[in-house]
Amino acid sequence: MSLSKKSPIVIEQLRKRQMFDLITNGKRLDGRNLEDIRDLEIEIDIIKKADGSAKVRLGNSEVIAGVKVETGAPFEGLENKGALIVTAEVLPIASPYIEPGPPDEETIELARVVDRGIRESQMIDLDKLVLIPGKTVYVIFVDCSIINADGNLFDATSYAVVAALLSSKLPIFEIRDEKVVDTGKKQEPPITTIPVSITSIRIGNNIIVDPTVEEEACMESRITITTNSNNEYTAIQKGSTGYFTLEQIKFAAQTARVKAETLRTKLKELIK
Amino acid sequence: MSLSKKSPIVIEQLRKRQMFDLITNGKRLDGRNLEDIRDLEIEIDIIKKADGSAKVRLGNSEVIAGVKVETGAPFEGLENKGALIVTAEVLPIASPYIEPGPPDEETIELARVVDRGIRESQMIDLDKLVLIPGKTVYVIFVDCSIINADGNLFDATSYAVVAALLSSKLPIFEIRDEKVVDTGKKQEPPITTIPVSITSIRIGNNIIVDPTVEEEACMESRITITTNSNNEYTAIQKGSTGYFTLEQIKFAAQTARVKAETLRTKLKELIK
Amino acid sequence: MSLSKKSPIVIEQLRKRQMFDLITNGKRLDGRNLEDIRDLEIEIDIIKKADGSAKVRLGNSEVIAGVKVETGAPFEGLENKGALIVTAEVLPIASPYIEPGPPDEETIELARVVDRGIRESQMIDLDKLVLIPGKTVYVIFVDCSIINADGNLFDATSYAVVAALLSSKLPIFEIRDEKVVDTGKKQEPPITTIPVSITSIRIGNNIIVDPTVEEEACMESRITITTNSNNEYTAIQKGSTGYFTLEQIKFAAQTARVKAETLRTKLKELIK
Amino acid sequence: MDQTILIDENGKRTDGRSIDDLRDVKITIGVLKNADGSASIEFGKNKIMVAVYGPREVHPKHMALPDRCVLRCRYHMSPFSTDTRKNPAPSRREVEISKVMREALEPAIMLEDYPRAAIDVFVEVLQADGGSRCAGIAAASVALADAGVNMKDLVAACAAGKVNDKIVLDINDIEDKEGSADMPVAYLPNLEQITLLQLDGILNESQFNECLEKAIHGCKMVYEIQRKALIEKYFGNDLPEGEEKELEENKEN
Amino acid sequence: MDQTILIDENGKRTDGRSIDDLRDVKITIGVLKNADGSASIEFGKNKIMVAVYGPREVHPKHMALPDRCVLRCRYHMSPFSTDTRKNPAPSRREVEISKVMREALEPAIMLEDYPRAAIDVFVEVLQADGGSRCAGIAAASVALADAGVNMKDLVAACAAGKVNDKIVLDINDIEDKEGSADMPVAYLPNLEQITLLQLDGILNESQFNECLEKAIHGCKMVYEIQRKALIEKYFGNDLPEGEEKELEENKEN
Amino acid sequence: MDQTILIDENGKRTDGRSIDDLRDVKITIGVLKNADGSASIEFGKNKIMVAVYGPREVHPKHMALPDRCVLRCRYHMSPFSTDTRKNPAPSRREVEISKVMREALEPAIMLEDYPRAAIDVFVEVLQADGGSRCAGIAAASVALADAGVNMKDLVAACAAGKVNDKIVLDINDIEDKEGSADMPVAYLPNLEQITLLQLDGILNESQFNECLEKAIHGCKMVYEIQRKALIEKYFGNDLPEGEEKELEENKEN
Repeated sequence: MSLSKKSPIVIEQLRKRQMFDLITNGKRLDGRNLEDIRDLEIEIDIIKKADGSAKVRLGNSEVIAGVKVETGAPFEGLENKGALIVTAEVLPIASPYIEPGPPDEETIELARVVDRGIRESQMIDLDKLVLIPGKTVYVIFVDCSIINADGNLFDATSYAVVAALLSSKLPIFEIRDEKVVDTGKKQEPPITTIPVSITSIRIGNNIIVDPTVEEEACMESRITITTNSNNEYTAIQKGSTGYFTLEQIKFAAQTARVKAETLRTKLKELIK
Repeated sequence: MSLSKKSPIVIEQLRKRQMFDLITNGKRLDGRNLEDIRDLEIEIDIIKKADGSAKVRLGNSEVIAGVKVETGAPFEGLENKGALIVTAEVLPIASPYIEPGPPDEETIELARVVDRGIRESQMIDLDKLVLIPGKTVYVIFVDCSIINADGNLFDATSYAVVAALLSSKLPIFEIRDEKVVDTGKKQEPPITTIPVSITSIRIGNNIIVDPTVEEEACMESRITITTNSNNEYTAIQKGSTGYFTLEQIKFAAQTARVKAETLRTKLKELIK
Repeated sequence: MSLSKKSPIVIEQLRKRQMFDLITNGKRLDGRNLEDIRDLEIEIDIIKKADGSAKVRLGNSEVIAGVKVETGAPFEGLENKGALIVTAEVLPIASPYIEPGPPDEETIELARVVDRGIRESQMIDLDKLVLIPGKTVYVIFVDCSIINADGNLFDATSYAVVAALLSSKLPIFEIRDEKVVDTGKKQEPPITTIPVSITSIRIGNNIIVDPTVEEEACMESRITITTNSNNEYTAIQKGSTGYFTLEQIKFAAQTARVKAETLRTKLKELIK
Repeated sequence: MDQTILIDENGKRTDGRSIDDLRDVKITIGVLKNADGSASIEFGKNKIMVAVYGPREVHPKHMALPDRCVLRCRYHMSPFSTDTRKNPAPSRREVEISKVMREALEPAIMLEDYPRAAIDVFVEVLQADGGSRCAGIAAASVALADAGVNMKDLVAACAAGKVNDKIVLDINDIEDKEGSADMPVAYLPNLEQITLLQLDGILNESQFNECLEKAIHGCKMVYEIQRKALIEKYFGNDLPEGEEKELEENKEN
Repeated sequence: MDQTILIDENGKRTDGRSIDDLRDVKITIGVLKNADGSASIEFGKNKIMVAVYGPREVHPKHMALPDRCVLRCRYHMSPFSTDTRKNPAPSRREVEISKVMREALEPAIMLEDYPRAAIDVFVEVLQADGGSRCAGIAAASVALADAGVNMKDLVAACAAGKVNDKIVLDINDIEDKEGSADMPVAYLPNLEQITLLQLDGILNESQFNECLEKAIHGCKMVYEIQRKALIEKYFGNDLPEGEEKELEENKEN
Repeated sequence: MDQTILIDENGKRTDGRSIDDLRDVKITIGVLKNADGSASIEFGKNKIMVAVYGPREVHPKHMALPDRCVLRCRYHMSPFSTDTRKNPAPSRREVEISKVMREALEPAIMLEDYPRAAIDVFVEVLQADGGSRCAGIAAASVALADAGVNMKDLVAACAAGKVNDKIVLDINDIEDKEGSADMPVAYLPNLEQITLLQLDGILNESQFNECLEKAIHGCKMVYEIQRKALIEKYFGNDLPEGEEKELEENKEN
């Protein structure tokens, strides 16, 4: 059951006022313009035991994603496709407000939205990851550990997943005598496009991109928009308990396409 | 661990007195005689996606049962029989006193008692639902959603299960090349008898049949008695924290046989 | 998440003082010397439905262990060995301080330490319990029910497991037509050594062996040391929130070797 | 995906609709005796029941909010509601939908009118077709009104999507599975606010705009059905057109 | 079912009993050092231990009842107690039996003597044969007496059933599996109250009456064994018949 | 076990170390922005991050202790940290390690300085090699110091073990799996107290003593690395040897 909760993060009245005044003038507490994205740092191959990995720092939000490839049964209804599973855990090291335990609805939403961003863009050609049609397929896990939380975990986690997948080397499995054998060889993942997620929030009548945790504590609504390498929209998720007008959504959508380009260029460099 | 709890339903002292006075005179708050059963309405085939379904209204208690047929391994110790599984959930829409969550002991008892009522009467000839003896059998789920709770959920749920099974059409599975194949054809379920559950409660020294939720809040003990088409007893469950005398049990048992007949006639009509 | 807790068992100040004074003089509340082990009684074959069973009484601590043998897949990484699984439940009948429920960290530690004591000593030659290498092996469950808790559950449980295994008769399974068949015959378990666990605690600067629950409530640290029939160390677990000095550990280790001998003789008698 | 022919040469979809048609929608109010407010909706083959309980006390008490009402929402599917039997335990999908559904409803409810209280919205999907979350939101909104909860607007909901490269209204089950985009939207028609928006699938910029606008158009169609159901229930179905309007307007103020 | 020969031509059952024989029953009191009251029972091949803790404080406190004691009951099987190893997690069957067991015991306990307190009854099945719930109730009742809990009566319990078309007393494991009806009953012998009654299997009317009466008769036999165990424990085993009776009667008042 | 050649004819181990060498250890302090104290450690191929939060309020309040601080500790492995993917749900192994880790840290912390408060130590294993619990304890101890928590001593930790019949320092992953004994130890170097000790595998008496002493020696080597990391962080890395010592001593008082 989902229920309305008080945010555990309390912003002082004075600071809130300051934030609102700045935003009205097109500026933010950390000096950014409304549509500016924080610095993005990407390190890859940081977990040698994984088949692909990346550590992403978006401002002070930090996420590690690790790719592990196994074989298994395909999903029901998707018998002739490899399986891709994205999970996320906001670790208790990430923030004073996180209690250890099974994932809550925020984290479940986070993992599912990041998963859909990757899946709906068809980033990985899952048709190429079948060993025995209907029975045995590649199963790609991308597990995300959020290690420092400072807002916009949707985008930070998405970039970590994309970077980990782009830089991954998949083991080559074969079927011999009806058994799965790891050949010890590696293959490039069958990448078809690079999805980029851009999250905006509404504070008052302003749309601001890539919010910090402080800004999120004051937001009325949130929207996460993913585009692919063709600049098409592939996934959207509106969140939080406020609304958007049609114009605000169109504005956020337009911003998402524009902003994604620089980030996509940065992510594309990981493949070479 | 089972523990004594206060009933969440509080009946005012005055109304309780009124109920007791009436009962002493052979009458009930809703005008019924002690052994009267509320109106029973049955609608079948209300869930097209199910292999059988029924919505039952017993007074204001309403239950929807849906039959879904799959194949799977037989139960341990019952290797050469199909499997029948009855589940129940008292949905939070059903009453202000239900919290969403995993089934509590009341609901577990409800599902198990209804299940035994069906199973012990051998309503379905499970010997006829085997595909590969010891290995693959028909698995019949009858899932019950209680959507409005006004007492005697045992009987309302049981009638819904019986009606859903009677009106069901089972898919015909076959084994081809060691695999289960759905032929797309349908078969009548192998019905052998029609079990009817009749629940009575004791208030003071009176036995009253088919209690409302108000009456249940005042009961000392409860007894659910199932009979089959031959008028034999097939399942009994005494419940609640009071006792019955031997005479009271015999009276309730006799009542159960008599009362079942009308209901069985009504249920039988569903087959044609 | 593990967290520091207050002990539910409160020892009165006066009794505590008395315990400390006695210990300083090399004596204990129940008259034992510091290194004395309480009387150990072992009954075997008390559960006829098990493949081996034992009831152990160490002072007032009582444990029943039952052996059940099945077949199944081997553990990952141990494909060519039978599987041995030790579980423990401190039953709510055992003490006023136990709440029914899933095992807490104390019980998980208990089961794992007893398990390692058996496993690391290689008491059972698991290489001999393979049916189809890498696929089907004997799976030996040793489940422990603690029925009265009066301290040193580590040793009491370990003795119960060892006694149940020593006195067990394993069913002989065979593979016929790729299926597991119970031949109905029995075999002796492939025993290689008899592990004996000896637990000591530190109170002040004194090391005392086989503590009661009262003594445990006053302990600063605990150490469980298992040796095999060759008098070698095979498993150790330091516990509780205090420390040991190097000398204290060496003393406890020496004591464990010496004390184990008598107990091992007693356990050995079960085989004949 | 999307190689199946879902729109024929006459522009007809698999269920006979044209691209701008809504499926049949039927809302019935007050279907559950025990609930403070309730509604059932049939939206294509979706069959959904919604009960509203509250405003009432919050348990446990520390979950209460000092300045507003706690809205609680559960979206749940009966095991028999889907093609393959659904496990009764709540799935991650149901957890997420419960959340976005709650967030779609909150902006319409005057939660500040009921400080320290809770309103519970239970959505039970008895039979699932494509678009069950939209159908659930529409029914929930009507059930809230039936419970007499103060609202700023009704919440209408409808999806649009892309099928065989065309933008179509109100995606059904086959179109959801075989089509190439699905965009569920919830909308407050009088306040012109979007309170739910999701997209799965690929849309270029113009398709995106067309799809979003079509979904909003669908919401307005659903809104009319919600209104009619409420008017029928509370004023009978023979009010003259004018009075009907007026009553509605009073209600909205 | 019931094609196996379970009663031979001499009227002997698989374990040598005649149709009216009880299995060997042995009750030992005070077997658990830490418990406030305890008893073990061997009932055929059933081996069951029961501990009673309380009356004691209720945790958490809001579970306490202002005018009576909370009775808590857990029926649990050790993993090694059954033919095939039982998973240690509580099964739905154990949940149901815990409930009917509690409901069978409650009418015998003077719960109103201990307002705001709790009494815990923990029933551990170490080896299971047919009829473990009845054996557990009988032992629990004795353990409650051993704990000094005020009671109106002991609760005796025994099953009867139908095997090869005959009504027999005290169904064992094979008869439970291969027979055609099993009816466990709990009974307060002095108050003549039935507090547990279940039936699995098919009985016609006269069989039903015979079975129920036979089960009650079995309860009375079990009651004598319970009484003897208590008397032996509390008064030694050499009391003259008369005094024994009298002491018991005083106890009951 | 232990038939694999893990030490070659030149006394070199699989990773090139001699039997008394520690793997490369690198500690970085203050790596997590939100934490009150934090450290990361690379210990061979182990990569572990530790955050300390607190001293802070205890939730729920009844868990607080009147006379001392509650220490809470979680050891957790990310799913990608192991050769085969680890299920995200906490395993029994993680529960046990969380406990022994807490018990290894408690003796070093002045818990009585923070009555009614809690200190949380979260240990996240991002990549696991042999000896992750020791590495985690070493990093946790430094993170506690970074959080300004009053401590009696640092907690150093290191394992020793037996490989090809030789006692070697600091068992790595292969040696753990193929070797014949592993003994992790935690040690307060200034107080000379052992706060964690486990053994898996077979050691005779003299091997046991050698192994234990070697592990303690390893702890002292780890302690120097912990100290250096703290000094570098808090005093820069150009302090003269004497002052360094002195500062440390003051800190310990």
